[in-house]
Amino acid sequence: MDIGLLGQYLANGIILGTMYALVAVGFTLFFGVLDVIKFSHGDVLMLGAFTGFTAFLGLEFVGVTDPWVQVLVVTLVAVAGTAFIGAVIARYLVLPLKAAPPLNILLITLMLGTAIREAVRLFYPNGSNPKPFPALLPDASTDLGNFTLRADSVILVAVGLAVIVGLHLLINRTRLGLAIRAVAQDEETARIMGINYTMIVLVTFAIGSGAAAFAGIMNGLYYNEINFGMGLLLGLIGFSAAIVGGLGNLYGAILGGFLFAALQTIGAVALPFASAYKDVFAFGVVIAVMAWKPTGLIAERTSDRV
Amino acid sequence: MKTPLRKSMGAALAVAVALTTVPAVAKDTVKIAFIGPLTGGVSAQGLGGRNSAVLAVALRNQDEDAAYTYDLVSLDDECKPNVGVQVATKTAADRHVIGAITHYCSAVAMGAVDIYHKFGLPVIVWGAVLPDITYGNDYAEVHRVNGTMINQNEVAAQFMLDHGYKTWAVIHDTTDYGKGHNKYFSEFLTKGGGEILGTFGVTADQRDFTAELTKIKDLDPDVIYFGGLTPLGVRIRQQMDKLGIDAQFQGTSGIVSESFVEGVGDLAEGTVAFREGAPAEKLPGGQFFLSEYETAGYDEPAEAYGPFAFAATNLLMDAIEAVGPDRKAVTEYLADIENHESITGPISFDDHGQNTVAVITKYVVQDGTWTVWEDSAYASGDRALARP
Amino acid sequence: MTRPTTDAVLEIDALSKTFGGVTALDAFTMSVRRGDIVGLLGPNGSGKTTSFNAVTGIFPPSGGTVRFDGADITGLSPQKVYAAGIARTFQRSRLCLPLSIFDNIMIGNHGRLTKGLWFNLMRRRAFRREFEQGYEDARALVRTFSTALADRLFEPVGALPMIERRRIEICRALISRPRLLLLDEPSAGMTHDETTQLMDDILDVRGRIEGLSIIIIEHEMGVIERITDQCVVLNYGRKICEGPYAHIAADPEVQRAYLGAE
Amino acid sequence: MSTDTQTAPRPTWLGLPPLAVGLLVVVLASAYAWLFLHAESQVVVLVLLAVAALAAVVGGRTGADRVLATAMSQHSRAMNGAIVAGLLAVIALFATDHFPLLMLTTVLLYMTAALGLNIQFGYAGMVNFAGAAFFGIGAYTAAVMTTQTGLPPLLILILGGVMAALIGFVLVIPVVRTRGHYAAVVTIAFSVLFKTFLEVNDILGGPQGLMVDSMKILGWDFNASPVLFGVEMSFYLNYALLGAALAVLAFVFTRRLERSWVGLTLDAVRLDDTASACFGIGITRAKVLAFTLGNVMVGMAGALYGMMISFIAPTSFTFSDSLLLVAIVLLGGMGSPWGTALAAFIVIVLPEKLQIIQEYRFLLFSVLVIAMLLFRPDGLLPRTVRAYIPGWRAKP
Repeated sequence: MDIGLLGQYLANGIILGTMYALVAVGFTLFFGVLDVIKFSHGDVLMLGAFTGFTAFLGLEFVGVTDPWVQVLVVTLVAVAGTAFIGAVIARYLVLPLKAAPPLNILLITLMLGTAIREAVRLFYPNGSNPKPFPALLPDASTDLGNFTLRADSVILVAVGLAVIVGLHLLINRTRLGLAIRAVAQDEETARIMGINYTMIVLVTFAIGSGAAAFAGIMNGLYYNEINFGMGLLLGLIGFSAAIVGGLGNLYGAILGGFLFAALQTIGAVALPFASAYKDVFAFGVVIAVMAWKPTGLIAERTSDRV
Repeated sequence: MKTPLRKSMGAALAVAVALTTVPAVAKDTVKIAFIGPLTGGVSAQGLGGRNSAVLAVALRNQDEDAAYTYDLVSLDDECKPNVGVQVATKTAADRHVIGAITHYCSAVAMGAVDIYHKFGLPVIVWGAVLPDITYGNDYAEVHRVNGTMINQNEVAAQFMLDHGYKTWAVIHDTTDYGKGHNKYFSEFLTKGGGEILGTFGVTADQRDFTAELTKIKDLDPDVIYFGGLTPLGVRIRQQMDKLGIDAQFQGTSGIVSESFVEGVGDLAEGTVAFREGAPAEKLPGGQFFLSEYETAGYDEPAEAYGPFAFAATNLLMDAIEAVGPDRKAVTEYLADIENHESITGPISFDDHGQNTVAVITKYVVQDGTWTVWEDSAYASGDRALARP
Repeated sequence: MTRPTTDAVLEIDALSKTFGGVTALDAFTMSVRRGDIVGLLGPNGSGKTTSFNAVTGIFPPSGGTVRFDGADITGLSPQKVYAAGIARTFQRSRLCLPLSIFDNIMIGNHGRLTKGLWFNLMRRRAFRREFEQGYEDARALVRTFSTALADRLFEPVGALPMIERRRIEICRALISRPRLLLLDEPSAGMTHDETTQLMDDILDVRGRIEGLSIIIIEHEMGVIERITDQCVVLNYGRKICEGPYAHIAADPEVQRAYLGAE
Repeated sequence: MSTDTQTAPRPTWLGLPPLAVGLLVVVLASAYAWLFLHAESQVVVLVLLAVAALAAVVGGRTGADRVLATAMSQHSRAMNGAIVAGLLAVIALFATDHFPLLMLTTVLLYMTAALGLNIQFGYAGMVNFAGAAFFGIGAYTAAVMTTQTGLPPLLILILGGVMAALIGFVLVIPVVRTRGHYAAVVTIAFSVLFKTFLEVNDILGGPQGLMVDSMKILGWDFNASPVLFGVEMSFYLNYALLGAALAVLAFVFTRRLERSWVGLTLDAVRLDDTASACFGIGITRAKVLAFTLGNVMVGMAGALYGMMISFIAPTSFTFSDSLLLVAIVLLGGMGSPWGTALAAFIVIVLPEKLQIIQEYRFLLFSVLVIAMLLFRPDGLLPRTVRAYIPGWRAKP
């Protein structure tokens, strides 16, 4: 295989991995703070993409046509709107259930995902059909032999990685992050220290949902197509990635995301059997990893006191 | 966003009210059924078909010459065989239902035809394209107005070979639709002397195809054949461009939709695809259908198979008009259908209830619309396909 | 198996446990004589619970040996340690709250229940006899603590106050008739009066069960003084002192450890 | 403070003793099920729903539920007999109606499968989001065995369960080693993998699916309509009766399992595996046992379902279908077999009956489940404290 082709696979894998990692980071964030899996995450991502799409239509209608302005506004509106919705979900669906068995929360958020999906399909105008997401980023490309690199891909990866790094800094270097980590460590102590528990939970969910919306926009810009069902598989993959990496650990989520992208790419091109088996392969490896490392590659801190 | 939706819903309601209150004389009511996927991933097609069937019934009920008033029951098969069997049983077991227009998804139709046969309910398939639905059995109750994927791929393979293409890469989704198309297309193509360099199965909800496409780039085929539906088609065409692949893009009936052109934008130019039946807008009845559909103001477009659902519904009602609301009689009547006028062209059923006048229309995207090949600038030589 | 010449039931020799780089237990040595109540003391984090966990097989020890009734039980799984005759309670109450008192006690009786699927599902008459036997045993045991509680065996544990839960937990450990009972801070979360009551119960039980030895982790010096025969004091995973209460209470190093921890 | 069961006054409702109340409830519930399965008109469906809600509220307010519980525990034999009789009566009343019987049998088979999941996560606490996959393994086993071999279908039914258990063993290591969300991901991954594998692999029919031959016992073809007293019955009657037998068997099995030391062991493993280990409970053995037993039940239900539907394809066994099974268990109440039965009826029949809302029904359904979990998190019929031997009382 020539080097250009190899580079192409690598570039593809990085884009894919960045997107998966962004979704996985959301899962891990919720879990770290609340020990809760918010399974509707993938559908919140879809909601973010649709919010962004609506904002785009609005801009076109008003007559704003500069692509940079559009991209900025679309992203901001999507992230802000979805963050708000994320906080609402946390306030009314997740917090009331905090004491319930974890399975109940898993199921309630799964059902919420279905509800969001169905609502978009039914109530968004012509929502059951895929929507053409505009290509707002410059599509200049360079060819190096078999290796084609487009400007929009580079921008997306750069911004995506920047968001992940930003989240990392936010959690580890700011007062807000300190509060979030305190809540994650020990809710009781955090309360005693005067941290507004509810507020921190809401903020965390807003951040996580905002990240999902960003991933949704990124997805739309890259694939130029969004539809009501796009969140389901992305959510599943993001969740698997977060788990394989090790829940509650930002690095684990990133590792898991890139690992899953690598598995899919390898499954599609490098294995002797048909490329259709790549998901079978990827999920099979996930199961094997869980058998080998039951708490993920980067193990979660054990808090099981005896 | 909200107002146009409300308005169209209001319009639909007004039409519905107007249509149902017209008949003055008391007629007997005959129950017929529509079954299709109203929820889930392919619900767009199902809803388009449902609306078309509803429209056909509404128009018929408006017609004072009609002998009966028709009551359409529409049911959701969710594109799942088990649910399909369930609603098929429900429909077939209800003795008041005289006939049905059934199924968009082939796997569902395959599971349900046994039930129709067992209960003796005459049905007309409006969208499922797997040949076995009609040819895999001897059930007199099962008919189909749309063509099968065999016809379509035979024409497609020949057409492309005629245009001098030599090598192909095939991408298909792993549903019955995509796998079936892959099978028949590959068969006809190799028979005709074309070469397939690689075949790639992808799942129906896959978003990223760069791995497959990069491999295809390395294989460097003349044509990329895609067997699947619009959402995947849009993504694949977009990603081809991202990787700088300049091969000709060829699709199946699944991508002949407005949303494909809308989704791909300028890149759609020159895409070729093939579909069973004459284009709706080419027939006098087709124009009528489209304008009526427009007037009724449904929320969802009719989609590719809406005209077939409309034609199937009309055919069923014609049968009932002719022989009365009796399942056996309707089945017998349908067996002898020959050159029956419909908006999709004349319908003739063979021994298996398959419509034999399966006209395959070739399409090419020109300036953002699906244009019939013969009318296009490509046929006249003003424009050229990629790598001819 | 030869009977040991000494009457020590448990002999811990140079037991160590490290977590990552942290040494939680450092060459810890102690022994328990048959019938004794031994107090295990030390500031928080000094390795008391870790020693219980290492003995009962929850965390396999990093080094050293544990002998019980002369047999080497070092590093055995919790199941095997239990089968050898050691039962324990936990620092944080670990009862199954949605289950009934009877259920919880029967979990402790697990070793003597018939576990075969066929027996449990199909031989319901025989099962009924075993159940009734279990009920009599559990009732008799609970009665030694509280007659009122013995009439409420089929109520969920979650509805009981803390002292009753502690009693049930001790019953759960005792129902299997162990020869060594490890009590991890049984008085945690209880009032002074409740603690006194519970200690009376423990002394009572020791009196009734022939040859039962107990190791008890406890913070309250008053309790230790009243019920223990011997004491062992830990600090930073090392044993710093042992002997009867009067001896360790006077030991300057013990005083320093406790003052330092305060 | 203590109330001795010996002297507790026997509760009554409207002056009726528990057994009378119990029998009355069984008769009413059977009649209700019959009416509901029969209801075509949306108005009738809505009225019936309102009646059910009202009955639940009034019953709760007037203490009928407690009297009913007393009847269930003290007259378990009579009550169980009455419930089976009620079920058979409903089946008999529908003897010639295909569709209600199909729905009823579907409910019974989903209930059987959900009882299997109940053993897995209701008792042993092992989440399984691949229920539909194991259901599908049963159905596919039935498809292959009925068409390729001459084995008797009753044996194939059992093989469906065995096959599900065997394939389940592939997952045993990760499932036993992981806990909570980590275990969830293992089964979710398997669920996706299973469906994709079936789709891309043509040996098992690929996406087009497979035909399943009908059930035959001693030359009696289940897909032929039996004629009784000169009236042609629905061929689904055969399946309804067999489905009822399977469901009753699964129910008795689950019930006895719960009311035994094995059930206690599973509960202990779920609630606190560390403490359990300290009392000699073999965690791995318990988990493997629960996982296997559950899969056998799911697989057997799937095999019979496949034979009844007579056509299966990968799209019938997706992750969403697994969710449906999990929803049944949670809605009914974890570990509560009666709850599972009730929830199976609601989850299967309600969306079908609410055709008026057509494409909106999944939205409504998900919202309903959310509301349910928010306001009644223990399920419709929460599990009660274990009674090893129903009606047993301590000797004085």
